[in-house]
Amino acid sequence: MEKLKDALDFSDFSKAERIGLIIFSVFLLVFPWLGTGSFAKTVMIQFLLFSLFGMGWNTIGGYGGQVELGKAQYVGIGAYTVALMMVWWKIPFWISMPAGILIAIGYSFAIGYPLFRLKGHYFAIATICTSLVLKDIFDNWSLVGAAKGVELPIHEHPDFVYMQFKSDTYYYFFIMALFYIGLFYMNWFRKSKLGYQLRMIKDDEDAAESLGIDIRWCKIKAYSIASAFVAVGGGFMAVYNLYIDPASTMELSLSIKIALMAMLGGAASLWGPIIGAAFLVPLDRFLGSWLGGQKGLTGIDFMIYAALIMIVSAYQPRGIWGIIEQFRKRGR
Amino acid sequence: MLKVSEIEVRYSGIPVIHNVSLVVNDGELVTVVGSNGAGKSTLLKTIAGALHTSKGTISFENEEIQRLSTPEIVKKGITYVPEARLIFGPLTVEENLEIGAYIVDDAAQKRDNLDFVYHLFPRLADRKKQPGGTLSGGEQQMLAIGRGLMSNPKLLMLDEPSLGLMPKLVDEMLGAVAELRSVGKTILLVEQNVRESLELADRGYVLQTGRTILEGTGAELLNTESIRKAFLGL
Amino acid sequence: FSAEKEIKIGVLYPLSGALATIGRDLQRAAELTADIINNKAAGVDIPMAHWGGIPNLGGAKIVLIFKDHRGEPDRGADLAKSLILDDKVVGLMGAYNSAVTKTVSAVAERYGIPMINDSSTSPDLTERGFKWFWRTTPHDNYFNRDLFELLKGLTEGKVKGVKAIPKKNLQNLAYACENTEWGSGVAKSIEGYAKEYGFTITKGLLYNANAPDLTSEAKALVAAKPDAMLFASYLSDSLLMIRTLKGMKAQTKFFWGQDAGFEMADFAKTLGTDINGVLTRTVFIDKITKVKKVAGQVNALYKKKYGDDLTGATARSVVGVQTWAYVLNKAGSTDPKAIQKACNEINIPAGDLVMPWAGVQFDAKGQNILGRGLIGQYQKTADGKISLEIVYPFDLATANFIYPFPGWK
Amino acid sequence: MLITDALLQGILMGLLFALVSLGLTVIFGVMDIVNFAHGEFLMIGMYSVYWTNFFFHVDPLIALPVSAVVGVLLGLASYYWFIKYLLRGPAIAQLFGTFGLMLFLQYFAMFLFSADYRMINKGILVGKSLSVGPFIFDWTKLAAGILSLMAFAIVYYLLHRTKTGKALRATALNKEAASYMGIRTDRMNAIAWAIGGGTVGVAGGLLVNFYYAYPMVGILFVMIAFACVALGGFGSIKGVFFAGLLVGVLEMIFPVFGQLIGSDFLGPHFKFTVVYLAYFIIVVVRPQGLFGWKN
Amino acid sequence: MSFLTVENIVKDFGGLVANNNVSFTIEEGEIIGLIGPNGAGKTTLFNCIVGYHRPDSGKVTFRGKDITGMKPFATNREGIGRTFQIMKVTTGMTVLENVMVGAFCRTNDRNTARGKALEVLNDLALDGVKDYYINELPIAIQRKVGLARTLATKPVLLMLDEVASGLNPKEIEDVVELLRRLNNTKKITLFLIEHIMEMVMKVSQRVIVLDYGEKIAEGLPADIVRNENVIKAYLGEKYAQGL
Ligand SMILES: Nc1ncnc2c1ncn2[C@@H]1O[C@H](COP(=O)(O)OP(=O)(O)OP(=O)(O)O)[C@@H](O)[C@H]1O
Ligand SMILES: Nc1ncnc2c1ncn2[C@@H]1O[C@H](COP(=O)(O)OP(=O)(O)OP(=O)(O)O)[C@@H](O)[C@H]1O
Ligand SMILES: [Mg+2]
Ligand SMILES: [Mg+2]
Repeated sequence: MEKLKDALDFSDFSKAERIGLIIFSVFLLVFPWLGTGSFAKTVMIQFLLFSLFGMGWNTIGGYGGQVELGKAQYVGIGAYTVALMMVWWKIPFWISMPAGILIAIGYSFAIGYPLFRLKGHYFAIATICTSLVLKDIFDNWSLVGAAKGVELPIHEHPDFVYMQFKSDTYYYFFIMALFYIGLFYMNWFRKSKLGYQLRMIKDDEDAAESLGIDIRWCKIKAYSIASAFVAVGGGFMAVYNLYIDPASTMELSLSIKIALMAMLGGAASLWGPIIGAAFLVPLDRFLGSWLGGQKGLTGIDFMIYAALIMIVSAYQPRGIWGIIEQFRKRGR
Repeated sequence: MLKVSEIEVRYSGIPVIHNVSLVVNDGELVTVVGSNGAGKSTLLKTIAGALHTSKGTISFENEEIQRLSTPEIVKKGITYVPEARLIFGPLTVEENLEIGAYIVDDAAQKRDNLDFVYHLFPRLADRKKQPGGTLSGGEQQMLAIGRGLMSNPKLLMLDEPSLGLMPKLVDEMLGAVAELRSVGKTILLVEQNVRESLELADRGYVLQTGRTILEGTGAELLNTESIRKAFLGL
Repeated sequence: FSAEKEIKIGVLYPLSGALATIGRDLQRAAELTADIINNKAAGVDIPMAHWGGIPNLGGAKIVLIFKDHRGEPDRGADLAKSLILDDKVVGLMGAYNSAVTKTVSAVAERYGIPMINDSSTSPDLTERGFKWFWRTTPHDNYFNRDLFELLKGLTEGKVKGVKAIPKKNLQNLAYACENTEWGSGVAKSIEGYAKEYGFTITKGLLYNANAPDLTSEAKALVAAKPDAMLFASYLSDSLLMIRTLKGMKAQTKFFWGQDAGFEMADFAKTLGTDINGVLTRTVFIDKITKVKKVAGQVNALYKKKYGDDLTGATARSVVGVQTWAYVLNKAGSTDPKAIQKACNEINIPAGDLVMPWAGVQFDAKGQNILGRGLIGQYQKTADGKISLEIVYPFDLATANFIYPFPGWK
Repeated sequence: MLITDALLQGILMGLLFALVSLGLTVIFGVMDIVNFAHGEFLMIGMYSVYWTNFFFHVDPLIALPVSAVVGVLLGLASYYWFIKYLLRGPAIAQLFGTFGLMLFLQYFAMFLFSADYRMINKGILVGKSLSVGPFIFDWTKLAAGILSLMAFAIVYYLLHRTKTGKALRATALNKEAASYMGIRTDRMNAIAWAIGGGTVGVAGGLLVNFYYAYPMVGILFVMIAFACVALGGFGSIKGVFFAGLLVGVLEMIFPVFGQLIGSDFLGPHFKFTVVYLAYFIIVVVRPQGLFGWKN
Repeated sequence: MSFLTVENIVKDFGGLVANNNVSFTIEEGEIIGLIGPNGAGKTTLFNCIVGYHRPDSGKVTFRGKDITGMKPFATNREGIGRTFQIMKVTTGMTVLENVMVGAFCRTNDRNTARGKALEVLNDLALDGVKDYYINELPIAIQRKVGLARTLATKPVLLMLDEVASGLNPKEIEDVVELLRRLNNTKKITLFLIEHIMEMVMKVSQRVIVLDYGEKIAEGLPADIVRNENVIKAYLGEKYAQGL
């Protein structure tokens, strides 16, 4: 109960932020009826999905300050659990997704234990390596479809048991619900004991240890929370795309994208991952859609995308949220 | 030699040094004292070019230097030994010292400097090959000062050199400072060992919340009532 | 019904990313074909070159809307939705990468919009029982069977310019296939046909196409001392593989590649005469123009505009658009149901296609049963250039087969 | 014999990996930045030799200095126009900054040169090989190996024996302290980027003798380079050298091993998986890498 | 049973023996000073006790429990708090948040932790800087924050590594005052490394002296400063004359 109150309590934010949150929520609610077209809706779904990924990453990467670049393996775990359970045993989404979370958490503990012996860049590269190893295994493991991936059978629509819908509006509201659960959880998390301890670890590990914090255990906990978030997103991807393969769920570029969005939005802040996703997802999708097929301009969309990443990271290392705060301060 | 006139220094917009003026003449040992957070380190860092003034001027040998970068200032002959020591951890003691002589091109000169440092701090000679980062706190302090001397500076700025040293070494350190002065080095010293350092000094300044509130010869300051109260707890 | 001026077809290709080159070529070929249909093309002897639009739709023009899926299945799906719902396309085409074709066709299936796939060769695609998915190209199993037919033909003396080779001299095969969905599928299929045709696989390996180095793979192949080396490679790894084998002076009698890399224009351009005697499966070779006039005419247009010859991939893109035109014309309507019906009943005569196929006619699964593959051999010409000659089917052969594979000195 | 051969080939390949990684570790050593765009520097090195060969018909081996110069210029340009500003931020912002640079260079190359694969067909070394008894070596790889050894010798000498080298290391360890010694740290950073760009440029120039150039080629090598650099210990020249060799040998030996025990599962498709796994295991046992300095 | 027992601790850094057979005991409620030349191994000894280093041999017993080789967080939970000689200057958390982390050691509830933290800050007269970040504070205040956050973990044994360095004599007075108060009212046993003899003399009830890793003397402050060996190795002639 106390926790729930904490989760719903945004009172330590400024008035502007709280009003912003309300406006944003209203916008999310009415969005499907704004007549923006279906592509915009798919973009919104991607945005919510990546916000969810980013919030997860933010626990270990933002608050905990550990440069984690292997989140894609958990997307894969979540997605494969849902897909395979459905294909093999016709297990409904509502059972397979929690199962995916559990597997992700179990796996995160198993590799987190050795992983968190490492620090800094050694850690970052090691997370990439574990992810690559898992992908290579899935790529060659014929039981799980190897590189062919897994296709989910198409069901009659709408189907709430297997979460299959023809219209994206259903998916939209579903991912939005997940998004809010994530947001409220993160709002609680940042004020929780673990949240504080992680920030201390980020600042000064020796001091943290002297204050009774079991650093490795804390990191593992945060890492597994992050993994659970990401696995939920992975499960969603499976039912949303109806097809998954190692290349699209476990690729390094996906890991980087997840971390990038959170970081660029503003790591270790509640809004960071959301803002990052709100900035990068539409940028990527719309640029790709407008410029991607343009002859003679191959690569221009990426160049713009990359240049913006470069500008933000050079101009304000705290990310977009840092820029916003900077202007707010100046405004006063 | 060094003339600081009415400077103001800010940290992210907030002034920490408001109005400080100070003069160091050739061959002098000048001590700056002040309570914690008075801005002593800030002052030295500003002279060393690591921070920049928002008002006022700093001139060294009649040349304005407040706009120069740290390496340029070092080239002019001012070396700063920071309070935090900043030893190059994995490098050996000797390598640390060699880097101290980065701006010295003459090999013989370098050797002389090295001998001088080892003479001043025999303990460092014992530990030539040990990585600097594994030295004890006090040893690191010696290394930091030794490294500062390696560049043969005209003006040496020491930020609390006795910090963390054992009593015997505090004496030795201040003895070393006195020795440096006696061989003709010009020194600007910041110290918390108010009594001893003022006893050594030709002149002294008292800093309080970013302002010079008193100046005089070492002995004068030591006899000032307010100083005795504020710093010596007498 | 009222005559529409434009008929929009959504086309999804990998226009950027690792496959950008091929995506660009596919796009060019599709555009050229649409242009031939819409604006008539003098000197092309097929009916549709005189249509000037779709006749049964009041001369409506085909408008291709290209989208770049970058090889990402989820992006492909999103773009497909956008094409269907926002652009209101009549149908879809693409997506080259089999993985993307899977998600795109699933979207098409959900929305009941017809999709004609021109160039994805994963056999699985037409095994899913989709009602809105048709494929014009033959799939990998066809091609692999062609390979074994050729091998068999060699032992039976059916191949132009070669006497029958004792089976024991061509018994041992080794393959190296890249390990994504396509290559591993090919590997499996090769294993199956080898058994069926009575050959022995002495070494079979999968490898990562995105590897900075293929030395160990090449070594393993060479060490198996096979009579024939078979490959399924994309462009980059095919180049590297051949360079590496050449460096090892690898010896074998028969050197065959499963399209993709082996057949692209850049393959021959980059490797030059190093590939004398190398075989590639394909569906189109510019030598086809010798036996098929239309192909030559379209190829000439393409070459004039873009400087390259059509290849298996690009020619399939041409056929894809051709098929769309026929289907639309037959349906006489842009109603999905009508198009679905037209697709199921379509029968395009061989003469109307640029491909040396018997036509386009779909089976119940949506697979074109009249398509067939070719096998070409790179041969050094008198002037030191390299040209691709048809060696299979035997009746289309344009040159004598070089046997054994000359290798590298 | 099989093993010896794999070992020799592995060493050659390892020398190349080491050369590719050298610049990364130098840059990291001095500035604590992991340069994601390192592979793109390689790519541009490759293109620079390719185009020199294409337009001026200069032998790719002789065009090598071009790639070195282009690499140095690219390093300097990246530093002065971009990296310098990144330095103010935390490690993670730097990581993503260079990631942005990576994407930018990739697609800039695609925009300029298209995604076509480009390979050099004629050259002193291209396609030639050397037979020694039962072993056959690519001349290009031998040359790469020799050049790699030279590059390491030079860089090692530069960093450990020269004054500038010492200054570089000092900057690496503590920028603030270095500046108090009169070292112009800004310039040291630039030098590090120049060395980093130059060495990887040369690596690219050599590579294009037997590997194709295309805009995305960097990714293939950069992950290996990351593993080498981390395995050797970030910033350690000696470390990256031996790690490169280790990776090269591992990559060659593993499939042979699989072949010997007759396992198709342990085939070449896992050869780099094994490298990553080895990195993970070694580093878990030795968290500072093989030659890293534990702080 | 003693409060803290250290028996024959040896710590060897690759040939450099930083602690050699050090043994001593501390009783509950005592204030013990640890002095010795720079590099004598004092900080190393602290690290061996709280677990940053694992001693090569020897045993540490705290309140009857063998804590040798326990991790620092575990010894902290046993009730040992320590401060650092060199404090890391951080930018991520305010003073209050820092101290709250300490308080979280004993509670899971945020409000309790916050209350406890405010109490400690108030006690150390740090409420004025509670919203500052560590890097914005002068070194002495930083150390005090370090002390505050350690105190918030409710230690029964507090090990302080040079809390008074960099303070002028007046400021040292205040620290002495504070330590006495902690010892008196909170019943915290204090074990402190210090080079400033005024301070050592004033607060400690007993002094242990290390030199080259070995314990060379132990006793009352007044006796220690007259000890020949201590004068020779540590205090120096000048100090001895000043007595
Ligand atoms: N990076 C910073 N950002 C903001 N304020 C700072 C920063 N560094 C120092 N200050 C503030 O500047 C003032 C002067 O600090 P300075 O370090 O110069 O003091 P000091 O006299 O050397 O004290 P000490 O005896 O602690 O060395 C202090 O109030 C400190 O809080
Ligand atoms: N990690 C380490 N590796 C190698 N040597 C070390 C290490 N830590 C400390 N030492 C050495 O052990 C000796 C004791 O160091 P320690 O820090 O314990 O001294 P200290 O008594 O605290 O000195 P100070 O009063 O100067 O702080 C020193 O000579 C130091 O160089
Ligand atoms: Mg200071
Ligand atoms: Mg100490």
